[in-house]
Amino acid sequence: MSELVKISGRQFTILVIMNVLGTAIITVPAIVSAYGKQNGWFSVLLATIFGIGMVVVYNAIYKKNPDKNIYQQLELLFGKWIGKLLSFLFMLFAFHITIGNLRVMGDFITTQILIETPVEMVMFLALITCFFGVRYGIEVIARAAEIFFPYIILSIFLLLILVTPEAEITNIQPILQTDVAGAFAGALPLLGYPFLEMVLFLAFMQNVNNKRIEKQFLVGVTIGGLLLVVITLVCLLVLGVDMTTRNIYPTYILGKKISIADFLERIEILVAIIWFFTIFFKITIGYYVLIIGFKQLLQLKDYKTTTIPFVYVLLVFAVFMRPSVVEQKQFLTSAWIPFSLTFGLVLPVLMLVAGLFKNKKGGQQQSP
Amino acid sequence: MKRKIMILLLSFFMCLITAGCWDSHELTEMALATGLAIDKEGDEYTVTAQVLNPGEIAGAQMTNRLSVSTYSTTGKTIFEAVRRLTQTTPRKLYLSHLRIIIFGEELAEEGIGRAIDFVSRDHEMRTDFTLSIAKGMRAEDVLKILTPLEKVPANKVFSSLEMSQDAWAPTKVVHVDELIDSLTSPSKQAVLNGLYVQGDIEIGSTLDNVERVNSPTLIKIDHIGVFRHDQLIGWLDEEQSKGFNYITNNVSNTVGSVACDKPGRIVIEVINTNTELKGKTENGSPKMVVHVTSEVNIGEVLCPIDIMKKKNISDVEKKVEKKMKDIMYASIDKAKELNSDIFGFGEVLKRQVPKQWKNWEQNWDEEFTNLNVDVKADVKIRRTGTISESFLNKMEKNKKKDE
Amino acid sequence: MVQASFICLLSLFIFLLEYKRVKKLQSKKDKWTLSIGFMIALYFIVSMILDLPVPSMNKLVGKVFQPVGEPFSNMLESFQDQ
Amino acid sequence: MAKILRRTRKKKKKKIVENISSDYNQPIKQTIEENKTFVNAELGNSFDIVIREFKLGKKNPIKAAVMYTDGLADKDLVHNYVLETLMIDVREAELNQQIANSQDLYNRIKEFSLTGAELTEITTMKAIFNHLLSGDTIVLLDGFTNGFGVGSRGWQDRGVQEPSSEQVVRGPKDAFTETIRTNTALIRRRIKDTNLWFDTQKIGKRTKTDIAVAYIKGVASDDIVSEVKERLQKIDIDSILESGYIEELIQDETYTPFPLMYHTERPDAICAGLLEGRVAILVDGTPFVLLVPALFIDFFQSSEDYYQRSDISSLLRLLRFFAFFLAMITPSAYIALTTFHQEMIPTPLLISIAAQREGVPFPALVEALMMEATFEILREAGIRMPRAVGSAISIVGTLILGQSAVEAGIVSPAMVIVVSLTAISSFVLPHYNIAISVRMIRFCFMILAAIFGLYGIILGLIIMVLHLASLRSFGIPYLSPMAPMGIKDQKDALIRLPLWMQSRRPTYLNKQDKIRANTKEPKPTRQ
Repeated sequence: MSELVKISGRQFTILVIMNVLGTAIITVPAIVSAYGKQNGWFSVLLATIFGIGMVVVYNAIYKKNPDKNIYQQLELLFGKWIGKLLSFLFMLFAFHITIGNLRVMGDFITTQILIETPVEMVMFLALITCFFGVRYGIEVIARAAEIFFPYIILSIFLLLILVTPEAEITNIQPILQTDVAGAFAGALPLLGYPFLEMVLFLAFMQNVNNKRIEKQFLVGVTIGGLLLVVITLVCLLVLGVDMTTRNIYPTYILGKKISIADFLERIEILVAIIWFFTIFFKITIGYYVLIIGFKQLLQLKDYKTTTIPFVYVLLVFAVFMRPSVVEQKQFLTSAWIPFSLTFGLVLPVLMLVAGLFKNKKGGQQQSP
Repeated sequence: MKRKIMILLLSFFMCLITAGCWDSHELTEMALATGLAIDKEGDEYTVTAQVLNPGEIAGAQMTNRLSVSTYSTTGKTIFEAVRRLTQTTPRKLYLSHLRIIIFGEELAEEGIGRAIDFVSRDHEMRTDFTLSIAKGMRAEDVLKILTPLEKVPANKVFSSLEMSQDAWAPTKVVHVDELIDSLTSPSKQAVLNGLYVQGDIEIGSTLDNVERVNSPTLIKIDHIGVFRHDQLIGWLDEEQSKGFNYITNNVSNTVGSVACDKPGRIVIEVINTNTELKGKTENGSPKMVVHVTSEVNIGEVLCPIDIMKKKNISDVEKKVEKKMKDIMYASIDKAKELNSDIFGFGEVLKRQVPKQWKNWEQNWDEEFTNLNVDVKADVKIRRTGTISESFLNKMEKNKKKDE
Repeated sequence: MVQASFICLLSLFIFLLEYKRVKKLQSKKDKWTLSIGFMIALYFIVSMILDLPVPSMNKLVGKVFQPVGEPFSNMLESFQDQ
Repeated sequence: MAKILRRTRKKKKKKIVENISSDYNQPIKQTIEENKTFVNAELGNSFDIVIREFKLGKKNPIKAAVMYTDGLADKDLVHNYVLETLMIDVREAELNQQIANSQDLYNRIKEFSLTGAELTEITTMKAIFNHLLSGDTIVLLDGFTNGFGVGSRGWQDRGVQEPSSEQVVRGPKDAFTETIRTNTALIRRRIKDTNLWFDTQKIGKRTKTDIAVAYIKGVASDDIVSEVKERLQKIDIDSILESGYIEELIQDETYTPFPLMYHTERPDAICAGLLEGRVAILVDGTPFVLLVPALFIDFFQSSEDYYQRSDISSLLRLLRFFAFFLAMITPSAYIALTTFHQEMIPTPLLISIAAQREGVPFPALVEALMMEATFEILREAGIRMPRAVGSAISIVGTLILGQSAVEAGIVSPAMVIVVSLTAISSFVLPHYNIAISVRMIRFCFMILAAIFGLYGIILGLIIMVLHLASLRSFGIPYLSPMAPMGIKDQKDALIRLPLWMQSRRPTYLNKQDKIRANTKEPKPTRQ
């Protein structure tokens, strides 16, 4: 079923951009400015460069078997059983990303917008929406992303333009003179946060109907990363280091700063709306990757079989994921880094090495 | 598809059954607060809220009831007090449309830091209200005064603060994020604008006050209060406040006068000012250069001088420059006297000479008192108004002839 | 308890609807996966409602990766305090 | 009716019984008498069937009969070109000794006597009934098992009038009628191309409605044409009374609020569709012609867009999208803003809304639902009422419900504004179809907004877009050319660029004959 479905290269790029922005757009400025201070934007830039490097690795894996997704490749490279085990671990990673994003969304909405609504309800509604997306399949998800994309980009630019009158260059001075080491360190949590998560795209890259898919992937990550850099920069310029760091959701506060002619103000919820769209696609992609993983793992006939049970499981795990916002930040700066590195960096590199080894072996077998 | 619709409907149904509408608050259930006054009594905070009566402001039929009312209560913390207000208000207090928060002078002298945390943490609070201090009085008294013209007193205060900052200059609108920025920064001290009530507070809080053409009680905007950390330690007077605004590049439009050589004054209107702060190192100690460039118009000529002459104009320019320098030095001296770096000179130094700053950071207070500040002013007269030479000259001549 | 049974009932209904669809696939594996999946899902959701302990993903990941993550965390913290 | 439809959808459907007693496929009987009794018996002696018996020839006269359905057949035609010519010509031929035996007579009649334009030889009873009930005239001769059907269809029809549902300021003012032949003629008159093909068939076991599938060979994609034909083939139903039947029976997805087929009574719109490579389905008995595939943006385009300046049309199109959005979202946004996100409303506006809501006893959701429902009732009442009463309803609606309700303090004036804005916005949409779907979706959004505020609205929007993206109309994604994006097709989607820029047909529809124009930007040849 899913093998027949094809999405276009442009849609793929849009999905990549959405995934880079996803959760990051609203929280990243606070994280990086905590370490890099006024050079926080530099951390994002570093992380983006790293992310682009990672995409090259992912592209290399894709190129080995352009018609197989990561689960099939794992089974091909490491044999059926080890492959299945690795697939399962990879799905655990996808699972964690999905519930993590769901939780971030729930936390944001219950702290900023719907204060008294139980977080379970907020996440449930989001999950139901994602469920529809997954049920309709990647093609429909990609098309919906294409519809929302212009709106998202427009909103981001509108936000950036509308707050520029409040920007003060002094807020990011001195540029790259002090706290540079901090800026390098600040890139660390960012690696795993939006960029290593890109490994999830390996699960359905074979569905992309474009020969220049590798370029599309690179373009997506670059645009997404640069947008993040710009947003961080504007956050720092307008809010200053202190405010950016102290607020959990600085980009949202940025929206509060908009005030044009005493009329265009109080529209920060528009920021939230941009963000709903991006994070929706992020959760949906994670969910989808998880589901097709199960299809491959259990050799099911239809990937849709496991969608409904997963609504429950995702909801429950997201609810119990962490008791508070504080732990989220704690987790992000400690265990998350090696965890994401394992699946986003070590596993792909391992796959590449295994591929080389196998090729050699295969070549030797064929030659005589 | 039918299945999916069923599921969707069911989940809706479930939502509605389980609880539904957690966050919805009808407008008729909430009290819109426009002003909040915070005073301290012993170790308890007194919070006073000015609540709107919408029907009286925009309703179809107006009665004689007041457009606002105030409620006050005390609590160990501000959040507690705000919540306790529901005991007295008929509706839940809604703070998103807050225009102004006023601190009592007593509280300000003791320290406003603790009061601010709630303000910045609560999700209902936005950042677009202003903060001020009730000078020489309790903050709640300011909120009680009814104002003519503007039905919502808090709105009146808010808009006159903004207007006078724009057109008169010795006031400063401070928003909460700016205040927090100053409170946390080691190299900058906070300022807040002052407010006071002129006249009888009792009369001011009755309809009587707004029913007269000449309201006996008014809310007046005062000058800038200087903080050290979070404690109010002194006030700048009008000139010093103006100087402060010149240094912090906060003047957009103001009026000032200089004396002529001959008896009389020339009034100039400042239309465009730009201030550059430069931090330098001089023999290992910090030095600040304040450079003000200003474009002015001549607003009033009250002395016999031919302003069409280039020399006279440049004369006036020099005088204005001197005057500007004087008021800036005055406010710097006052700040030094109070030992409070309200101008953020420390920040500038940190930005511009980050390496040397590390040496001064520890005892910046001391360094600030001895800081060498060089003020330069550059004034350009652009226009002389709609008439060239003042008719006063001719009139005076005629007068003399008659005599 | 009422809530739990309500959700169980609802789930049963959804399960039946979904089962009808999966039946059309004529794959035994799918049917089994769905049934077992629903069972697990119900177990989790009921234990959430009844406040029974549910394994936390964070703790699991934390347990495995915390030792490796500690140095990162410490390093980052050192920058934060500056 | 619904029962029948449902039954046909089931797998084990019962065969629709066409005739109860007789075998229609039997040949025509030998004698006139026998035939007459059979026809009369089968049609239950219906009084609108006219059977005229007479004799042909003088020497050895043969019994003959003419049958036609009164009202369906053109009487003048029957008299002048069947009866009269038959009698005169046969007599003349007889005088000239051209008829020797009855076979000669038969041939003479076939070749000379019947001067009607359409003539078919018929052999079975079934054919007799088919012709008779379509308005043709049947000529039977005693002793022959062959007869003639003479085309004499001519019933009262409305004539070509102005379209009642889609009016334009500039553009042709003719509309389709209930007669399929008139309709095909209206299309043919506009496209004088040999490649314009009409593929006809009869659907409906009892109604035997004429259906014509029209397309331009080579322009319309073969896949779509064959898909349409296949789907039509699958229909097994006793009656087709309107094109809505066809629409419901062949559309891609039934459970969707969005129209997946486009219907119009404007010939120019159909012609434009055909020229873009779409397929039209004409149904006898209705002025509404179907056009497939229909995409989401088609419902925001009016044929007038192409008759007026492109900049104006572009603006109007954008306006329509905006109105669509307003019609869908306004009441729910009002609910969300006033009950959830009061901080988003500027203070003076909030104060005035709060003042209006003072004393209104209902929560915003109930107030909104009440007003919206009232409005829908008013609109429905207005549509079905005779025109004279219609204006009375609007007075009742505006004065009594609007003004008095506000004065009585049951609803707030702001709510009235919201409802009117919604209503007027939904009238801007050029197609009734999409306006109806908006009406439905609006209520879902209102409930979502009442539970989750803007968050609910956004998630509702996402679900709606997902649903839209999942739809296909005859294999074409419903949201093309937006998603999947076709850069070239944007010239005639959200905006309309000048015609000389649109040199290609929509790429999502056409794979074969892509170029449709090759004009340059108009410039004066002489300065």
